[in-house]
Amino acid sequence: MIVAERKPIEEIIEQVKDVRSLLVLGCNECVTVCEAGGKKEVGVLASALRMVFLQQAREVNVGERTLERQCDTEYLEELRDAIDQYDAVVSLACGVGIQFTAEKYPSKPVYPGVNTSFMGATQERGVWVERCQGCGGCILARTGAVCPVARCAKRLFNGPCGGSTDGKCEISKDVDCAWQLIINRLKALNRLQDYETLAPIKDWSTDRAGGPRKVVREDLRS
Amino acid sequence: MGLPNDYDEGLSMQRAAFKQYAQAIPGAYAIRKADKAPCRMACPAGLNVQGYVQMVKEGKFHEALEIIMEDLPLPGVLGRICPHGCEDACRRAEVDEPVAIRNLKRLAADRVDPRGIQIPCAPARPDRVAIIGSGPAGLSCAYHLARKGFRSTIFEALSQPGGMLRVGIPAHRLPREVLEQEIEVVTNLGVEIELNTALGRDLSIDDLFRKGYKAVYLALGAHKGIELGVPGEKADGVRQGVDFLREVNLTGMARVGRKVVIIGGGNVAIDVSRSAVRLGAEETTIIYRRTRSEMPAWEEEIQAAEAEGAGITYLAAPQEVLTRNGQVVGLRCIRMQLTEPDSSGRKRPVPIPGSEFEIECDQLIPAIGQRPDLTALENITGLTFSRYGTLEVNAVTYATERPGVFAGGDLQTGPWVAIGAVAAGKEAAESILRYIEGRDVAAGRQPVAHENPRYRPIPQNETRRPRARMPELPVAQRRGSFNEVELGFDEPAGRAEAGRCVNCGYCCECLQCVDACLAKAVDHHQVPVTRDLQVGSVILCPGSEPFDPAMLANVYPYRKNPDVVTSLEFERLLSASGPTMGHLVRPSDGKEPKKIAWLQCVGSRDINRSGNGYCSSVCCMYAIKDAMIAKDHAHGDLDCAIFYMDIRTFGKDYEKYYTRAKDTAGVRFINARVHSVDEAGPGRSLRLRFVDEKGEIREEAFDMVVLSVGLQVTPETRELAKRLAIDVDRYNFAVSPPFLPVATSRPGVFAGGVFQQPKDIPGSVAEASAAACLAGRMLSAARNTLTRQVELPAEIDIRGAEPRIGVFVCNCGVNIAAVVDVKGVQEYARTLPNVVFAGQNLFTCSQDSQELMKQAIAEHRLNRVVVAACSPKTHEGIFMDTLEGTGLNKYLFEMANIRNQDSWVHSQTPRQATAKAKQLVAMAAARAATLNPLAEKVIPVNPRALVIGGGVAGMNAALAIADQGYEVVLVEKEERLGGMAHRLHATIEGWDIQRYLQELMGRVQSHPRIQALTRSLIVGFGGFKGNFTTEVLVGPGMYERKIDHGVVILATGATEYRPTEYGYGQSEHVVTQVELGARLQEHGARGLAQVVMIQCVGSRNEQNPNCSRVCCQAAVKNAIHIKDLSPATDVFILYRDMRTYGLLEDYYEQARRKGILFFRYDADAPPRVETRDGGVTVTFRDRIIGRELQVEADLLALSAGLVPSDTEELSSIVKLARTPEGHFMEAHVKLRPVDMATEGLFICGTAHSPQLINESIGQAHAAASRAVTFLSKSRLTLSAVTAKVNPDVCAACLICVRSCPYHVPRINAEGVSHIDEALCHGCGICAAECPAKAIELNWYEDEQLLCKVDALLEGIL
Amino acid sequence: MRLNYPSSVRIIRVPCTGKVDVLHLLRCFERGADGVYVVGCREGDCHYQNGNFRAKKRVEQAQQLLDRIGIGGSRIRMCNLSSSDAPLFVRFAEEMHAAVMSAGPNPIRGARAAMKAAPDASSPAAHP
Amino acid sequence: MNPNTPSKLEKILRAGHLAVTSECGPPRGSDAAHIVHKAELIKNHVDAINITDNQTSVCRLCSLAACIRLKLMGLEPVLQMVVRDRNRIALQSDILGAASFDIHNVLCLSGDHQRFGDSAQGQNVFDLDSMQLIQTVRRMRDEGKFLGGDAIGRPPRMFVGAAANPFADPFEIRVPRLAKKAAAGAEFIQTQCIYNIEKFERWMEGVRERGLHERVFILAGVTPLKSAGMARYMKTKVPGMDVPDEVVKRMAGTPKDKQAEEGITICVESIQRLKDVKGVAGFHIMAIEWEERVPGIVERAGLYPRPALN
Repeated sequence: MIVAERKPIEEIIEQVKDVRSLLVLGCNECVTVCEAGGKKEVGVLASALRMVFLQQAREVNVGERTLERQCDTEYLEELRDAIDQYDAVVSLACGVGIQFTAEKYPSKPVYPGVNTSFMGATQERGVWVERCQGCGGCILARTGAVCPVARCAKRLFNGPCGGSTDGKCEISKDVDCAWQLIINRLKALNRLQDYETLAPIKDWSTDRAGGPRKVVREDLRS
Repeated sequence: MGLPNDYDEGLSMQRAAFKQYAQAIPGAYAIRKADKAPCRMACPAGLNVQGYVQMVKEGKFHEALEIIMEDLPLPGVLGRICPHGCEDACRRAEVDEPVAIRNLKRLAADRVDPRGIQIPCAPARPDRVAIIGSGPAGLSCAYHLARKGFRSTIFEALSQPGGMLRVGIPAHRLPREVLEQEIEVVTNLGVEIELNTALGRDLSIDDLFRKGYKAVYLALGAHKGIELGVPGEKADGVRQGVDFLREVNLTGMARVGRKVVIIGGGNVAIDVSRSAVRLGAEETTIIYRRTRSEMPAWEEEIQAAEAEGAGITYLAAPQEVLTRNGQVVGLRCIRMQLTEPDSSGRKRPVPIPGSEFEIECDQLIPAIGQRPDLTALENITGLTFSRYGTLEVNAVTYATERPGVFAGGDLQTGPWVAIGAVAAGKEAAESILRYIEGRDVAAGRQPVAHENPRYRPIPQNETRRPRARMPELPVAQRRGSFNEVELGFDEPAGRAEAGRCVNCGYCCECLQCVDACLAKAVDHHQVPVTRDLQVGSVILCPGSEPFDPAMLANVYPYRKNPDVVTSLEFERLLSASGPTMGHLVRPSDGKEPKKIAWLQCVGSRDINRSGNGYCSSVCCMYAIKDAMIAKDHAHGDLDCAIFYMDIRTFGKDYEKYYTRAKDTAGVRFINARVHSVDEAGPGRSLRLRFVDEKGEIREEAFDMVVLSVGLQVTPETRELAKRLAIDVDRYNFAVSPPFLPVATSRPGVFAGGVFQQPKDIPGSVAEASAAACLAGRMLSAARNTLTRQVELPAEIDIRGAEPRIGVFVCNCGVNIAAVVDVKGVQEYARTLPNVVFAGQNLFTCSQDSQELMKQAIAEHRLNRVVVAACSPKTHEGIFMDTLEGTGLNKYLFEMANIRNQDSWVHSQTPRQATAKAKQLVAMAAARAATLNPLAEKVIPVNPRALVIGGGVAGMNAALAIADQGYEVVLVEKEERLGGMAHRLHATIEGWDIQRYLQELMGRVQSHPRIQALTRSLIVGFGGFKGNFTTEVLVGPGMYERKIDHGVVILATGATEYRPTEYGYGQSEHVVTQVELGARLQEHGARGLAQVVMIQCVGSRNEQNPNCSRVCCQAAVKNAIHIKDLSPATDVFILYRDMRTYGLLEDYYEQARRKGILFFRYDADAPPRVETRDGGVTVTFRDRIIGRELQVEADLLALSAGLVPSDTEELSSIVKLARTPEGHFMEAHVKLRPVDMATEGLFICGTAHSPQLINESIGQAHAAASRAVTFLSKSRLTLSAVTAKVNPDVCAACLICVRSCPYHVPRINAEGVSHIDEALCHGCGICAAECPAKAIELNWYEDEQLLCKVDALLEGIL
Repeated sequence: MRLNYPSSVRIIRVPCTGKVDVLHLLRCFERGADGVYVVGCREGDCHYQNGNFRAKKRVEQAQQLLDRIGIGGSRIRMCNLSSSDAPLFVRFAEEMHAAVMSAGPNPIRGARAAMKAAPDASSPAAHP
Repeated sequence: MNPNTPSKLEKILRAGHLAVTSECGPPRGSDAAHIVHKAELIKNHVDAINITDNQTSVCRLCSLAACIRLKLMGLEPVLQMVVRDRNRIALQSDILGAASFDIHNVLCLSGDHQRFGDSAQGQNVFDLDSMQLIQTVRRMRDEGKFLGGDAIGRPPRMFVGAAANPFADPFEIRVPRLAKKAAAGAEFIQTQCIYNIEKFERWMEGVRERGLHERVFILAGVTPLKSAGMARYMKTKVPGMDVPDEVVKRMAGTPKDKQAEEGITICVESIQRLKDVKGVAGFHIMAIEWEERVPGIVERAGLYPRPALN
């Protein structure tokens, strides 16, 4: 899933400081699961903002709504009737949802309420970890299904740097050394010899380097 | 009144009407009573003396008078002249002197005018009664008749009313205005007094009846003086004392001589003397034939007379009145001497021949007694007289032989005390009432004999306080004046004097509580009743009492020094609801102690001093607990030292707690018995002298000493056992037959708890269930035959209806109403949205209020109900039942707690409390409007039990359930049933385990309702209470069976630890205790010259930090067995702490007597063992002589602990919690010892914790009992307060799955969370955590909570 | 024991403090409450095993947020006690009362009062 | 063996001498005097001088410019290049730039992560990794082609080096990793500072087992400790550094004013011991901001005078 993090409230307050009415818009997908932008967080943020406005002695209508997905235009359509009540939207969806919302309602300012962090998973309640950077050229087959692009601080393709200590990355003792994990996996798979194969130079064109990406499947298009 | 609070071990005070403790359930009050106080019993009129004394103490004089005037219309009169028999009976005299009761009565009448007291009277009746005589008997009779509604007329022969009170008692003792005021008390009730109207002279009894009087009461008194019977008595100047006093009292004057001689020793003689002095006599002399100590006059009166100048000549009797010209001039007397006592008990005086002497006088007043003047009565038919010249009446009813004529007072008794006459008048009034109503006059009035009355013991530390003295008029001011001599107490002195009362009866029956109780729930007339009950079984759980260390006062200065307390007292000091509110301070000075010592085994393991040879089993653990809590309360700066013989933390996980106390919390454990405790040094520290482990005498000072007192059977229980004819042992514990731990010697009678033998709470709770099981087994045929079904109306459908809320505001008597303006709250409630009805009740929870509520619901078509009263914790259920009774769903109900949360706790600020009450009601009404009906799920119960484990525990559980009519499937993994017991031979008591086992297996196998599956393995498990399914692989063929069942009993047992220590497995000379037992059974003690046993092998170490409980007794059992077989064999037991708890202590004692040697070793210096040919060499250190000892042993027996069998896999299949050591974990260690946390699962035997075979059997019965509580229901109703998921919104994020403490939510096939309401515990954690807000907890939905916030804060912005 | 405590306290009943949502806590302040405290079982004694720890985290979360939006985190706290410990309950009530007294009224209240006083108050707020 | 490049370092190594290299960090400013001064201090005692490339991710004067300075002084620079800051275009471009000044040694490195430098918020590049940079240089030199395949006019002639850390984890791939670098085309190796000589010897055993010492020249890295504090810091704070307790104790057991000297002595002793390790082809002395002590070390280690090439 896409993992996002709640934006510092101060930043959101600054974004919406001039609005006279505001919709806090949640998304019931990834951001709900990672507890950054579901209905509950919508409630928390809306309540906080109302308190801020009340303290400023301002009458600001802060509405709350949570859509099934903000990354689908059909769901966004559900807002059609209500959107005009509001000066602006604070979206707690990921960057995708925010943009889709903005695209759907071109004249409505849409502000981000979360920082979209990465594609990852819940390690334990309250801890989310990155697993994929969407580089568009998956090499997991070679690396024992541990991604050096997403998980090595230096994206090294040929082994750990000299900073790997006790299985941890040189940047932090809280970060596992991806290559230690790769080596462990290869050992477990009895494929340690694969390590010695030199990795070809990576084609980054499928990554962000290639500009905005698009996946098209003609067989599915109508 | 202040009485010691027993719940606080006497460390605080409470009243006679009390609630046991703040959280007591039921939260009801009780009144503590003993027999009626002796003062009250001594009073002829039965005045509630203790009652009015207590009122005086409180300064409640009005209330005191009300109590007095319940019986006596003349408080000020009797408060002066009563001879106060009550004071003679007063038990305060055991401390110092009696309480000055009479004077306190007078004080009450001095402070409050009795005429102002409201006398409750029955409605007036038409019948009239005539009373002859206005003395105390006549007045009392008229008074009590008036209270019963009868008007009476008193006919008085004299010109002034009062009888002897007026004419016999001079004003210096009884001021006229006092008497007159109190006669007014009587006349104010409508009683008429006709003066100067004498019976015989002016009217006759027949006249009276003819005039319409329905009854006549004769109270003529005894006004006729008795003559001396000596020559010259008719001379001038000789006058009867009563006549003299009558004249004085009626006219204020009488002729007196210059020199007056008075004959007699009673109060009349004294009164005459004192009156004569006042009227001008120059000299008075009283002649009395006995000595002063026989004088019937009151001592203070005699003294007063003497102070006023009277001379008294004792041991003299008149012989002749000397006259001159018919005028008295002197008296010849004769000296007397006393001989043996006469019929009155007084020594009889006889004249001394030749001792005549003469006294000069000009007035002689004989005052040797009075008698009734019968002239007016002698000829009346139907009256009979005694040989003493008194009128005869029925002793109980005061009726004469003539119908309608009653009599009393001195006329009937001869001259006696006024209070006796008052009593007689009161009794006659009752008789007259019954006579007029035509009822049996005597019925139920026989005097009740009180044998061996029980009174409150006089506190041992009651300090001596002298009786208060009353100020008197100076003697110089008395002559020539009849001003009152005794001036009365002032208020402080009187109240202090009243404070000397020791409250013999506890409750003083002031009846203030009766008035205060608006529910009219207090009835002081309740008496014990004997009832016969037909029962099929009796269970005895009479508990125990702590040993009272006062009997060991020579060792421990308990009660002498307030800082020496019992453990129970200490617990109260630690308790938040205790006398110090949990603030740990020394009783002596209220300072925080810095050092506390606990002395163990006080009244336990002590045959010599207390006679309690057994171990009380609980004291080690509670001492450690208290030390830990004390440290916690003291925030670390407290030194706790426990002086012990053996630390016996043998219960489940107890050893870990001990280790924590010792190693982490720093509680000191000192292995020493303390010899003496002395108060020493400044700051009142207590010096302990003890012998340490090395045998050296040491001393240490502490601020407090806690005596860890043992448990013992109470004398009452001993008596009960005798009455029930059940056997008890020498310590009075119930004796049970072999292998039936809670049975007694009498079939059908069961005993549990400490009466069975000393034990802790889990043991007691389990045994209670076990006893219920055994009783249930006998009574299973009668199950459900006496139950009644409640019929409920069909539920009203409120869907779509606007909320119509009824608010019922409770006064709770004065509990709420005294602080909160209930009316105001009610009116306010009516203004709230959706509220269509608001009412108030005195007690909303009372039966009639419930009926009114039902009516209101129907009348106003209410569909939501709010009760503003007390705590839903206690009362919600009652009101919900009421709702159901009207057809309303019970969840359409809400309470506002305006008592516990308001009136009780804001009693100082009533205005704020009322405002708060309104808000609480507004909040409740707001929530009520949001409530929806909820349906409680009903699930069927499969009446079959699954028992896992076929050992002794499992088989017993299976039999206990099957015997009660339910099917049981018993699953055993081994080839045969029996388990560990196959390896055991006899219990320490000598019971044959193998025989028992065979019998048990036979019963299981032949039981028609038990299927025993051996060689069977549990492989799958699912479902919930009442509906489980278990997959079992059965037999060598491993075929799979699915068993549906309603409950599970886990009895998987334990095995003996296989030691890796001390050369076990390397030498045949090293065995375990179980192996030793088998060897002794098979080969006896042949070839054993020296045997060593090592305790705690595989227990109390790092791998297994717990005590295995059974090994100490196993060692003792085998050691005794060896000694019995071969007395010459030396047996050494090397131990850390001998844990022969409870009655096992006797065997430990026996072992030592048989010469078995016990040596204590330290865990960090265990014995060393070397194996050699033919034996082992054991080296260990003797701590007392401080040297190493070596034993060449033929056999080394290791007391290997118990390890649970196979719990790991089972726990993962059935999802059961286990301790780190592998024992299953019960739902609550103390309160639910055989329940697992998952409902419908129970546990027993050594799978729970190490235990003896008998204890396992008890637990098995307990588990069976708990299981039957499920099995006996055909269906279970589940709470509707469960969480529910809105699948449309659920994001399947798993947060509920992860946060549920009970692992209930699952993501279902539709990909959304599902919460099984049968499994949900209703905590609401999932609802709070759900990021999609897809979960709501029924009845606590977010809006149902938030609307309260909104209602509370409405309008605040 | 009927010990008196400040009458400023109102109790809202929940089955377990674990049921208390941060939204509930915030709502109180949004509506003008001066302080809120959550009273749960003693740590380790939760009837539902860990509900009070959940509550503690929610309270901390609310506390931080309130600090950051100017309401003040001292207005909210978590208390733990055993149901029999009336004196401690009273102490918590008194401490909370004191904390609120020293924090002063909820700033929203003052702002609202000022707003109402101003004649040109803008259109009324529509709360959900 | 004939040298593949004009590199003096290569020549010395191939001649079978124990080579000595050292390194200088460029200044955090544009004053060239700094680098010139450092070079002057050591130029007679070493065969080549590494110029670090924004080491520890702290921004400095660029490695290439400093190398040019040395070259202009007639010295032998080793151009360190990290893949952290430049993509393949910039890396190839800089290699050509260096080649244009006839810089003949390059050391291909990953580079420390920027997290601990002065630009923690900056983006990193890691378009290639160090292994791929080795391959790139070799391809440019040996095939005369850019990565994109186009021909290079006057291909660079560079002796290609890489780093190896025998002490980092996982230890079991430390030898294979060297093998990989050799396979990628590395010709000489400069190791991480060696304090744990035993562990280094174990690593070298593995290296020798696979004959890698015959495929690449292994220059053992040493760093003199200035103080006990530095020893402790290196032990606990520097990732991939292995300072045994004895060393820390030895430093700590020395009076403060003698610690620097003790550090030098340990360094010299280490070199002496490492000389005996088969497969060690020389030493890389990293005297961090302590260049003035390099000559002394070289002398005391018996590595002076340096061989002159004809």
